This record gives sequence, C-alpha cells and structure tokens, in this order.
Amino acid sequence: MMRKLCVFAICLGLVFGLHTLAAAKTLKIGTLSPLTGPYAQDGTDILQGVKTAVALVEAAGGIPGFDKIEVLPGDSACDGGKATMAANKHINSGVHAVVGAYCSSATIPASVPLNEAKIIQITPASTHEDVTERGFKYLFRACPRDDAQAAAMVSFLENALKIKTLALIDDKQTYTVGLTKNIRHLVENHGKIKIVAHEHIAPGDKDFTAVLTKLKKIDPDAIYMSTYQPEGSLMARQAKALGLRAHLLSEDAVYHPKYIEVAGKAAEGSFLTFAKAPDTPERRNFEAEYKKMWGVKKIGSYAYYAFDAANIILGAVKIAKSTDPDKLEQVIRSTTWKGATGTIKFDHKGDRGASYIIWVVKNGEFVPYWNPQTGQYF
Amino acid sequence: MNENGPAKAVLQLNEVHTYYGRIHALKGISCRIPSGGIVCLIGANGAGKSTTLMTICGVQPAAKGEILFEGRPIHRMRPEQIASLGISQVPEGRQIFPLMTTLENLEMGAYLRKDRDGIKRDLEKVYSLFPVLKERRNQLGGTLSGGEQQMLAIARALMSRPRLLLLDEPSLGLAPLLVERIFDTIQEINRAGTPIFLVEQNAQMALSISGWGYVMETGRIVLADRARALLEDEQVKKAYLGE
Amino acid sequence: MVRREIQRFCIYTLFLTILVLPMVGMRGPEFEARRAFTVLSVLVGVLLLTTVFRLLRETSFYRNLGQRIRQRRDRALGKIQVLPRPVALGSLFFLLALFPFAANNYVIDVAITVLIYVTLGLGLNVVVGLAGLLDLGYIAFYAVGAYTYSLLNLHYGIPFWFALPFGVVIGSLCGCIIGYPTLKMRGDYLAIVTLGFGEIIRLVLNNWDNLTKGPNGLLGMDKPKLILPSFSDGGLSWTVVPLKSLPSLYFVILAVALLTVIAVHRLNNSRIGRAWIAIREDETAAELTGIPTTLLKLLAYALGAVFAAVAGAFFAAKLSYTNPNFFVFLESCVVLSIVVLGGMGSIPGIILGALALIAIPELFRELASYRMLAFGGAMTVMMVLKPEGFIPATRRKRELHEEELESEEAADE
Amino acid sequence: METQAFLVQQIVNALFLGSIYALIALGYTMVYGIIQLINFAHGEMFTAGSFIGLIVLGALQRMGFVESHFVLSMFVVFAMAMAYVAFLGVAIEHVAYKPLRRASRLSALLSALGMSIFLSNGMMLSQGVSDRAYPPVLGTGGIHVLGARITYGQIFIVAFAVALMVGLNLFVKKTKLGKAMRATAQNRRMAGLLGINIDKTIRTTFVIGPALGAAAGVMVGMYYGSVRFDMGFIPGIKAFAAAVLGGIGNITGAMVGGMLIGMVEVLWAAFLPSEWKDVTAFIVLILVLYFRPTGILGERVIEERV
Amino acid sequence: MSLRLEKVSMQFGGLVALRDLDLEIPEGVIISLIGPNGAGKTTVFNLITGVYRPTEGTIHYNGHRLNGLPPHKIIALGIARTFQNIRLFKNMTALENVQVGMHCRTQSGAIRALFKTRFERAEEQRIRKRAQEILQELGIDRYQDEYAGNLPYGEQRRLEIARALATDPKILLLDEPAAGMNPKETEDLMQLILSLRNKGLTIFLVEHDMKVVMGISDRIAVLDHGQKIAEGPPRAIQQDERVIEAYLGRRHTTTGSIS
Repeated sequence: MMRKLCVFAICLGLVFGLHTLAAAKTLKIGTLSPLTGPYAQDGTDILQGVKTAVALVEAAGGIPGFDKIEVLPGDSACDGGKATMAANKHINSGVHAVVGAYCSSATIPASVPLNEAKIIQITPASTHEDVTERGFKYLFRACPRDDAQAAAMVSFLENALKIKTLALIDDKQTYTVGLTKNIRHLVENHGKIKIVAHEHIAPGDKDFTAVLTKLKKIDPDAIYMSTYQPEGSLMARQAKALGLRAHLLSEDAVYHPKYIEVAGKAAEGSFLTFAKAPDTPERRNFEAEYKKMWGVKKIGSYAYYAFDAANIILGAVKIAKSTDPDKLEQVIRSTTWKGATGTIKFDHKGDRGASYIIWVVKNGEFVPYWNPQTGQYF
Repeated sequence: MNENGPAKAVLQLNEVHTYYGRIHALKGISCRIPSGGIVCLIGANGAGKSTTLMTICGVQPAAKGEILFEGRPIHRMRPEQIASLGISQVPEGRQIFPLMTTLENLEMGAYLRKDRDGIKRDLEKVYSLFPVLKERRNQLGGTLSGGEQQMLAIARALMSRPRLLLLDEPSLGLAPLLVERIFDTIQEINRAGTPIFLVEQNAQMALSISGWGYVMETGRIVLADRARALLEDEQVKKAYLGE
Repeated sequence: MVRREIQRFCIYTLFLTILVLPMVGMRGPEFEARRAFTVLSVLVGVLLLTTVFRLLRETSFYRNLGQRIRQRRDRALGKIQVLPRPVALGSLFFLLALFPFAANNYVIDVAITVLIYVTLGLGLNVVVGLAGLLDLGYIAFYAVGAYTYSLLNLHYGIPFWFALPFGVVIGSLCGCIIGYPTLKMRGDYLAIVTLGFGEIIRLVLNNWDNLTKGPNGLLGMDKPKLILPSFSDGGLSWTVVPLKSLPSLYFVILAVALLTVIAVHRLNNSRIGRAWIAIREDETAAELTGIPTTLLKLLAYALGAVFAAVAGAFFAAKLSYTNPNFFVFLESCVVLSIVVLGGMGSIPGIILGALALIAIPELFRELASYRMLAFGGAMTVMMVLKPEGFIPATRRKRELHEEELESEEAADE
Repeated sequence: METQAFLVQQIVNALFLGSIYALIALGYTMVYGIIQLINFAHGEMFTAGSFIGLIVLGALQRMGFVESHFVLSMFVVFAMAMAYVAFLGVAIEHVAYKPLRRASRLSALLSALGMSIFLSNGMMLSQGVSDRAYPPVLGTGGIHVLGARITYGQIFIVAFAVALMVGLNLFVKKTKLGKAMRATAQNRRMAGLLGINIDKTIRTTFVIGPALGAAAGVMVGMYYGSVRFDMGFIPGIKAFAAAVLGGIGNITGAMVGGMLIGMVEVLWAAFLPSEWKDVTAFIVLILVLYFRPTGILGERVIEERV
Repeated sequence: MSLRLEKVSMQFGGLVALRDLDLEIPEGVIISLIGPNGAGKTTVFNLITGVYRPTEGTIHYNGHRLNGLPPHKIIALGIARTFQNIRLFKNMTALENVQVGMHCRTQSGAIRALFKTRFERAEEQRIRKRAQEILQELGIDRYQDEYAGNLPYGEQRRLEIARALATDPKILLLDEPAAGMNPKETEDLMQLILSLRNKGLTIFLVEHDMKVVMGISDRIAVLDHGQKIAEGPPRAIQQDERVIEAYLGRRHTTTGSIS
C-alpha cells in the first residue's frame, strides 16, 4: 500500500507541475469570489462584472501590447484557507492583478500572499475596516467601508427620518456585525436616537418570527436589518405579516433586485444604503452590456463594483503601458476614475471616498431618496 | 421407503453446491423429504446444516445443482417467492421481531396470505397449540423468555400454512423440560400433516422423532438412513450421541 | 444478459428524463428545452457508455485483454516492489524534503493544506477508526487550537512553540468535556451530539465578542519562529528567524504530520490501541474483559483533539488570521470523508484520502461552480465502488464483509 | 402588544416552526428506522420538493388555474412535488445506498453525504444561485386568538403536517405494508424468510420519506415565499437533531422532537439573547440525550443479552 | 476468599427478575446454576460482574462490596466471565483477544506508548509471551494469528475462556459454555473445566447440558422465576421433586443415564 501511495503522489506531482506551465502574451486578471456555497450569487455577480469589463475593453480594441485579456476565476468559498490557495494559484499562473475577494474573512488572509507577490488587488465587496487598515500597498477597495455606510444611514435616521427609537438586527457575520457595530457607535455618540433592541439571527434560517414578535412588543420606530439579501427578503415579509409598523432599513448586501422580487409588497417603503447611481454613460453602457451578455433583467450590486474594479485595473495598465506593480499602484492611486458606481479616488489607505445615498423601494423599484452629503431629497 | 431415501418427496435436493464468497460451504448435497414425514439433519458445528436450510430458502442461493419443491425447481427463486410456495423456516436463534407484539409477529407469519378468515382460524389454532402466546399476545416479542420466543417462532412459521416446515436447532439454549415440550409439539404439527425438515444438534432427540436421518460432515452428507438405524449406528453413536 | 442490460438502460433513461427535465429545464417560466436536453443527452450518453462497457465486459475478448493487462501491470509493479521498505520510506522522505525546492508557491500551499488535513485525518482516525466513536464535530478541536494560539499570541505575545503545549492541554480538555456526556451513547446518537458540540463551539466563538471578536475573527498572529545559530563576524550568535515563506511553513507542518503519523502508528500498536479496537468491536465485552471503557473513550477523544489542536494552531499561524466561519460542519464532514474514503484505521489510506480530497479538487479549479458537484458525485461513486476505502487497513477489510461472514457463521453453527 | 398576546404569539410561532422541523424529521426517522442510515441527502429532497412545487405552481398560475380551482391546484402542486421527489428518492437509494447495504454504515453515511453535496450543487447549477420567489398563494388573511395573529397559511400547514403524521403512524402500525416495513427494520433476513420483499419494502420507505420531505418543502416555500438551492441544509440538520431527540426510528418521536426544538429556539429567542438560540437548542439536545440516551420516545432497547 | 450474594433482588421496570437470592460460592469448587429459560441465571452473572446494579441486597467478594463497582474494577478483583452467545472481538486475532484480556493486569498508558519507553516495550513483550502461553495451555496456539471470527465454533468458545483467563481471575463465570457443542467437544470442555478447577480456580457455571452439569459440579443451585428453589449436590438435585417439576422433566430422570 506504500507503493500505491507513492505512485499516486508522483502522478499528482506531475499533473500539478504540468498544470502550472505559463501561457503566452496575455493580460491576466484573476478573480476571487465564492462560486459555490451560500454566497455563490454575489460571487457569480462579481465574476460576471469582471468579464463584462473585459469584454467591453476588448470590443473597444483591447490594450496595446497584449494579444488578449484573460479572466481566471478563483473560488474563494468565503473561506480563508481556500482563498489563500486560490490566491497562490493566481500568483503562480502569473496574473497581473486580482479582483476580489468577497467575504472580508477571505480577503484578509488572501491579501497577504498577493501583497507579498506585489500583485494589485482590488476588492469589490469586502467592507471591513481591517482590510485596508493593515496598510497593504497593493490592496485597494472599490466599495466604501462599513463606517462610511453606517454614517450615511445614521445621518439619514437623525436628519431626515427623525426617529426616536431604533432596533438593530444582524446575522452575526463579519460584514453585518461590522455595520451594526458602527451604527451603534455613531448613534450612541450623537445621543439623538435610542437603540431599544439589538437582536441576532442565524444565517440560513427562514423563520424570524420569534425575534420580530419580540420587536413588535418593543415597537421601535425603525428596524435596521443588517443581513444578506435572502434573509432580508424573508424578514421584511415576516415583519409585514406580523403587522410591524416600523420603518425597515437595510444596507447594500440587501440592495439586490431579488430583495424586491422575493419580499414583494413587503419591501415597499424600506430604505437602503447603496452607492449613488450616477446616470453616466459608463453606467448605462455597463448595464446594457451586462444584461445582454448574461441574459438577465436586473443586476446585482456587486457586479457594479467588480466592473469598476476591473476597469480600474485595465485602465491603469493602459495608462502605465506596463504591468509593473509599482507603476500600476502609482497610476491607480493618482488617477480619478469614472465608473459605473461614480467617481473613484483612492486615499492613502486604498479606500475610496464615501458616496452612499439612501434609496427607497417604491412600486417595486429602488429609487434614490435622500443624499447624506447634501441633506437633500432627490 | 427405499434404500436411497424416502419415496414421494415433497422436497428434493440434487447435487447442490453453495459458496460463501470463496468458501465452498455445500459440496454437492442430495437429499429428499417425504410428504408427511419428519426428516432430520444432524452433524457438527460448521458442517453446513444451517447453510442447507438457507440454500433451500434462497437466502444463500445455490451455485450449482437443483432444488425441487413438489416437483418444480425453486433454486433460481428469490426468498419471498420460495416463501410464497409454502416453505417456512424457523431459523436458528428464533429471530423474533423484538419491537413487535406477539400478535404482530404472528401476523407477519401470515404476510403472504390474503384469506382473513383463514388467518383468524389459524391464529386460534396456534393459540391452542401454545396457550402461553395467547396470554402474551400484546407483549413485545423482545420481552418474551427464550422458550416463549421459540414457541412464537414456530407458531409464526405455522401461520403461513406451510407445505413444508424447516426447523433449525429448535432445542438450542432451552431447558430440558422445554426441549421435551418443543419436540412434542413438532410431532403434533407433523401428525396434522405438515412435513418437517429438522436440523438439530441434539441428535438423540432429533433421531428419536424422525423417520429418516441424514448426517452431515464438512459440506457433505456422509450417512443417510432410517432414523432408527442411525440411532444404532456405531459411528453415529460415538460422534453424535456421546455414548 | 443483453436483454436485461437493455431493460435496465431503458428504465434508467426514463428515470433520468423524469428527474432531469423539470429541474434543469424549468429555471424560469419557460421550458428551456435546449439546456434540458443537452444535460439529459450527456447523462444518457454516459449511461449508454456504461451499458456498452458492461456488455463488453462479459465478452471473452475483453476478459482476455483484461487478464493480459493485469499481468503486465503486476509485472511492472512487481519491479517497484523490489525496493525494500526502509529504502522506500527513505526515498519518500527525501522526496518530501526536496519537494518545496522544485515546486512553486501554489503547489506548496496545496501541499501544506494537504498536510494539515493529514494531521486532522489521523487525529480523527484515533476517535473513529480505532475507538469506533463516530464524531461529526471534530473540526471544533481544530478551532480550539487555532483560537488558543491566536488569543495567547495576541494578548500575551506567547510565541508559537510555547503556545503549542497550551493548545494541546486545552484541546484535550475540550475533548474530555465533549466526550463526557457522550459516553453512554452509541452510534448515531453520538453522531448528532458531537455534531451539536461542534456547532456549539463555533457559535460560542462567533458570539463571544469580547474574547474572540466574534465574526470579525482574530488578525495578526505571529508566524512560527526558529532560533538558528549564525556565524556572522566570526563569532557564533543566535538569530530568530520567523518562518514566513511557504516552504519554511511547509517544513513545519511536514514535521507535525510526520510526528502524527509516528504517534498514531505507535498508539495503534500499543496496549491502549488494542483496547480501543476491542471497544469498537464490542463495548460490553470489552468492559467485561476488564477494560475501563469510559476512561479509554475519553482518552481517545482527548488524543484526537490534541492532533486537531496542533493543526489548528498551525493553521492560524500560517494565515495570521482566524475566523469562526472556517470551522463549519462541512469541514468536519471533509475530515471524516478523508478517514473513511482513505480507509479507516489505515495510515497510508488516510494520507491518500487527504491527497484525494484536498489536492484533486484543486486540479479542477477551472471547473469553478461544477467543482463541488463533481466532488459530491465522486464521493458517492468512490464509496459505491470501494466501500472499504482506497487502502483499507487489513483488519478493516475483513470487517466490511462482516455481515457475509456473520450470516455464514450463523448458518454454520 | 400585551404580554399575554406576546406569549401566545410566540407559542404559535414555535408550534409552527416545530411542525416544519417535525415534517422534515419524519423522513430522517423513516429511512433511519429501516436501514439505519442517516440520510444526509434528505435536506436536499426537501429543497427539490420546494423547487418542483414552485415550477408547478408557477405553471398553473400562468394558466390562471390557481384562481379558478384553488384546492385542486394545491393538490396538483403537492402531488407533483411529492411524486417527483419520491422518484428522486428511489433513484438515489438505487444508485447510492443499495450497493452499500452490506458495507459498513460509515461508507453508506459518506455516500449519503456525497449525494447531499451533489444534489445541492446540482440544484444550484440548474435552478440558479439566488433565491426564487414563490407566488403568494396562501394570502395574508388570518384569525386572532387571544391577541395573537394566526394566518390561514399557518393553520393549513400545521393541519396538513399533523394529518400526514397521523396518517403515517396509522400506515406503519395498521397496514400490512407498514408492518412489513417495521419487520424489515427489525430483522431484515427473517423478514425475507417470511416472504416480505426486502427491496420493495426499502424502496417504499424511500418513496414515503422523501415525499414527506417534499411536502414540507412546498409548504415552506409557500409560507415563507422563497426557495433556494441550499435551504435544506440548516433545517436538515435541525430536523435530524429533532429526529434523534425524539428517538430516531420513532414516528411520534420525530414530531415531539421537532416541536421541542422549535419551542426551544423560538422561546429562547423571544425572551433571552437571540444569538444563543441555536446553542441552546443543541444544549437541550445534549442534555436530553444525556439523561435518556435513546431519545424521548426512543424504544427502550430490549435488555441486552450479555 | 469467597463470593457471597445476600438477599439479592433485581427488578427491570415492574418485572422482578431475581428475588432474595442467597448464594455462596466457596473457593476452589465448581458450582452450577441451572433453571428454565428466563429464570434469571444470566442476570446473576450480570449482577456479579457489574453490568447491572442489584435493586436490593449485597454482593461481597473477598471483603469487597461489589455493588455499584464498574465492571472493569470487578474484573480486576479477580472475577472473569464468558458469554452465552460468544462475544469475541472478531476482527482481532486470537492472540490480540487474549492480549486485550491482560489489560487490567498491565499499565502502559498513552504517553508511554507515544514515547515507546523501555518499560512499555518490556511490558509489550511480557504481554505477548503470556498470551501465547495461555493459548498454548488451551491448545489453540496454532490459531494465534487467525482472526477470532474465523476460528471454528468450538475453538471460539475456548478462546473466550482463554481471554477470560488472561485477566488472571480467581473465579471464572462460564455462561452456557457447552451450548452448540457436539458430544466430543463437550467432553473436552468438561476436562478443561476440571483441570482449571484443579489449578485452584473457582468455577461458576450456567449450563443447560445436564451431562456437563451433573458430571462436574460440586454443587448445584436451581433457579425458577427468579427464586432459588433448590441447592445441593448433583444427586440430591436430580431427585428433587420441585426441580423435576420446574426444569428437568420426567423423561430425564426416568432415563437417568447421566454419566
């Protein structure tokens, strides 16, 4: 049996060896996102967003000096170990830049080898502060941070909605807890609103009536649902069915056409934070191409960020006329980018500026409602 | 009866071979069971006695040879088909369904029968044969004592109205008094017209109630004769009767 | 024969049609005929091929061919077998030691992960393979190891090697705590309770925000360090070398895995190992032969937990990051699969199992979303084809045919 | 909201959640009872049932059938979903479990796990990664009892669940086939000797168990309003826990266990820090099993003959 | 040095399995316990070896109170047993089965095994040697490396006794050792039991085979419905009306051919 083991190991080694032989003159962009498991929806959106960007650039003549642009998908499965393996795999296949990952718990460990190998990484979805707080030179974030999003929501609650009591619900995951923590922090500092409850649900559950009935008894003015979209939809439905009168508030992970589709009428009137949707040619162009390419009617939010992240990389290569990471890093940091999610200008940490606005669900659509920067209604 | 075995067989095995994986368990068994008689099969542990019964019932199918029941071949049939022909086995170790009541166990015996009235009548019949089962009819099978379980196992087999009854070691692990009672019952069942094929360790008892006997050694039948003759046989006396 | 195969083929095709068409075709309101029939025809094609193969297998041509191939193979393998055991082991070790110099970072990272799972698999083997206690929450000990090191390092700056003994002690304590209430339970009741414990530990890590930072996870632990002599400036001095590169981490986990192999091998062949196997075979009889079953079962849990805790500490150190999400139920299943698929109780089997379950899916990264589908399917197929695992322990091989043997014994008695 | 109304509402919530768990637990218990296999793929059967229900319901709705013949269309939806999943169950049994009947139980367990992963990913690929909305057919109407609101949907589902469980109990206790199933579960070889077709009996189990899971899937889809490829996983684990808690192999036990798990979860979340509800559910499970190692209604193992 | 049961009762739920049993097993004798099926014979064994705890009464052995002691401690005190339906570790070799039996007389723990200390290695050697000796004594040493499940039936019974002997007992409880044996095997078994007794072992026997019971017992106790109905030397028991009524039956006494 020792023999069997040896033969097997040698075969495996050979296959791996052959496997990693590099290919010809192509620009390679790797992605990291969960393509399997519970977050596969958002992960697929990210991959498709990147592919859309590449398709558009290639259609416009490609990038001088490269025969073609290749997208290498990497399944991070929202797991640190698998994400680093995928990252290392990208490094060895000679990718020039990486878009990803999705979960902060995958982005943080995966960024270590990527940064060491001097590969540009732009995450389209990981909003946790720790991602950029570690001061990695080659790591950028194309989406705003938790604290920015929380600030936008709190500003809305205090200045526009002017509520007195707030209940928080999160599902105890890195992202959702990051948001409730920031909101709680801001609200308590400002002292205008009272947090009357902070409940937790478990991801994957379908029945939230216990917690919602509890909130019905407390009767807060607003409920902040810090969850992902599937749970958000169900919670909105059950809240309405139980007859809760509170405003429903949520964030960009719930900002997905599926939210309205599944929650139906119950979604009406809920307020969500999401990046401002500028009615720019870039955005319209992206939406048209994306819908055509993937045969969908509506687009998930992370596809926008991923599209912008990929475009920034491709644009930087074009400007720098090189794939040298230091040059790319310089270009990315110094340029002001116009994308489907508005203008992006990275700060010294690699974060983009805050650009969240409040959206409301009205007649089955997300509609811009209030702008925290200006304090104006749309 | 003639020298080669009882005439007019209800069951006949011709040169049956059975394997367990690579083990050649039955090496060409031939035997016959007359309609209406008791035939016993004696032999040491591991000789293949139980295998013979399992082969007849199709649980351990024969690799070679043929098995004829009332003249028709059954060695290619599945256990439930064979059971439906009327061959009923009381396997070694009773094999009661422990979490079913006595009554349910008996009902399972009549699983293949459709005649409700007939089942009811037979139920009364086995109750009269084993009154203790009637007392215990709503008790779980697993809570019965060993002797009661043995009676239940026989009663269950009778519920199918067998045309042939196979008994595997009915005396194993029973007190002497019970052994006597069980053997009396076996004779009683036989007198009512059911042919019986009896596999026993207790050669003395088995031979004393049988008409014909076979002696098995390591997968082969080494002796076949009238039971009374076997009781007198020096070889048998020495090896199986402990005299 | 032919008729039966064709009959089979028709029935299976019918089943596939019923099962595939609605599920694949009805993604939206309209029936996507092309998609549905493409999938169906691929499946039916595979079915057809297997049917043809099954029919071919019965022909004499195939049998002769098979025999000839088998002879060739045996002859070829026979030559390899000539190597004496120490030489084979030595060269294997040599290969393992040289491996990082010939491989790139990705392959080394995969190898590290495989070795982590080898350690986990061998640890679980003590519980499941030797003592026969079905544990569906084994990954919890991995988590305990990871968090013990992380917390000690972050709060008290205790380096990796000094944190290991703490990890071992806390891991084994957790093993005992989890083991204790399960002592009276058997089989599948044990399975659900261990599953429950696994989930409890994960949820506690996720909910105890003050200690574990909850779902944020812990960040920034030190890598293991080595103190090496250096001969700079003519004199001998000691330098602390943090093991940051993947090859150096590879050597650490290789050492851990090798020590685990030796430890499990020794346990297996000791008085304690025999007692475990006896408990697995027949607990009541073991107890009545004078074995303190309670104590030994606890010992199995504790020792199994120790290996997992060491692997967990290494994992946390390697990533410099840990998060409760890494320790979900599915991970326990993967480790259990390694043990069963490789061959319970067999050390080479478990190594092979880890290779098969961790390294091979990596080869199919390009399959992306089809990867897990293939993984699940392959698992079932493997079990159906080789229920005893790749390299069953000699003892185990027998056990799998136990029912056959039992029926035979019953029939022969 | 008054305290009394609050309490009643929470109990209603618990009963409802409990009956969903109980329904799924039935499938585990039946399969376990007959072949001593933890059918890990059962959660996926539940999901598949939900998907088929969605497909059929969607088709009927487009034809305008649901409005005109509500009861009949409900019947069709449940029947189709249950039939499909029964097919699936039989197919899986044949492919993944039957060849392993004589192998060790762990091998079969792993085969089931592989099937579970395979099916859930297969559904992800075929039905999409995102959740899908169920057409709102149950409506939002309801009644008020002691201040608590109970929707007709909830009443329908609990009634249906109870009916299925009572029916199943009667089936197993009273019918010939049901008794044959019990006999097969207790002593497979002896059952064969009595003329019971073992393969057929096991197949029947794999028709009934998955079909019940499918019914639960359709109910969950209709009531909560969405379906997703991985929605079977967590209810699957909890239902499995419920089945064991009640005494695995025992049909009434599955119901009791499901109710208990539902109660603990809801009532804990209602009065105490909600993030610990699952921890509590598992602790209750462990405590109950510690004091009653065969579950609440688990058949007392007949005194082992030493 | 005797095993003493005083007013021992055992109830399962409402079922009384044993009622006020008094029994004394003096050193160096062969004592048999007989009675109809379900009379509570195996229960007595289970009570002595700690599988059950008596609901009433006490069991004393050699100054130790056995009530409530876990089985492995009772075995360590010098009481060993075999089982009615053979319970060997089928997938361990014959030698390993005996080695397991020596567990309670050896000490090496996990730590010693992990570091393969000198003590451990010496002990392993000792275990191996002693186990081989025991197999030899019982004449089954040729099966040493055979899996226990593969042994012929009679030899399995022997191996069970070997395993019990490996625990170095003072009292050996044998539960129906002759069940399923043919006359030749039974004869050998009787010789074995006698020789064990002659080496100083106390034998406590439950058996249905009257040839064995009457042939080798020094004393016989008869149980019926959980109560002791008679006790005495074989000849007296054979004549006892109540025993004949409850257990032996007429035929046995009339044929009376007990060797």
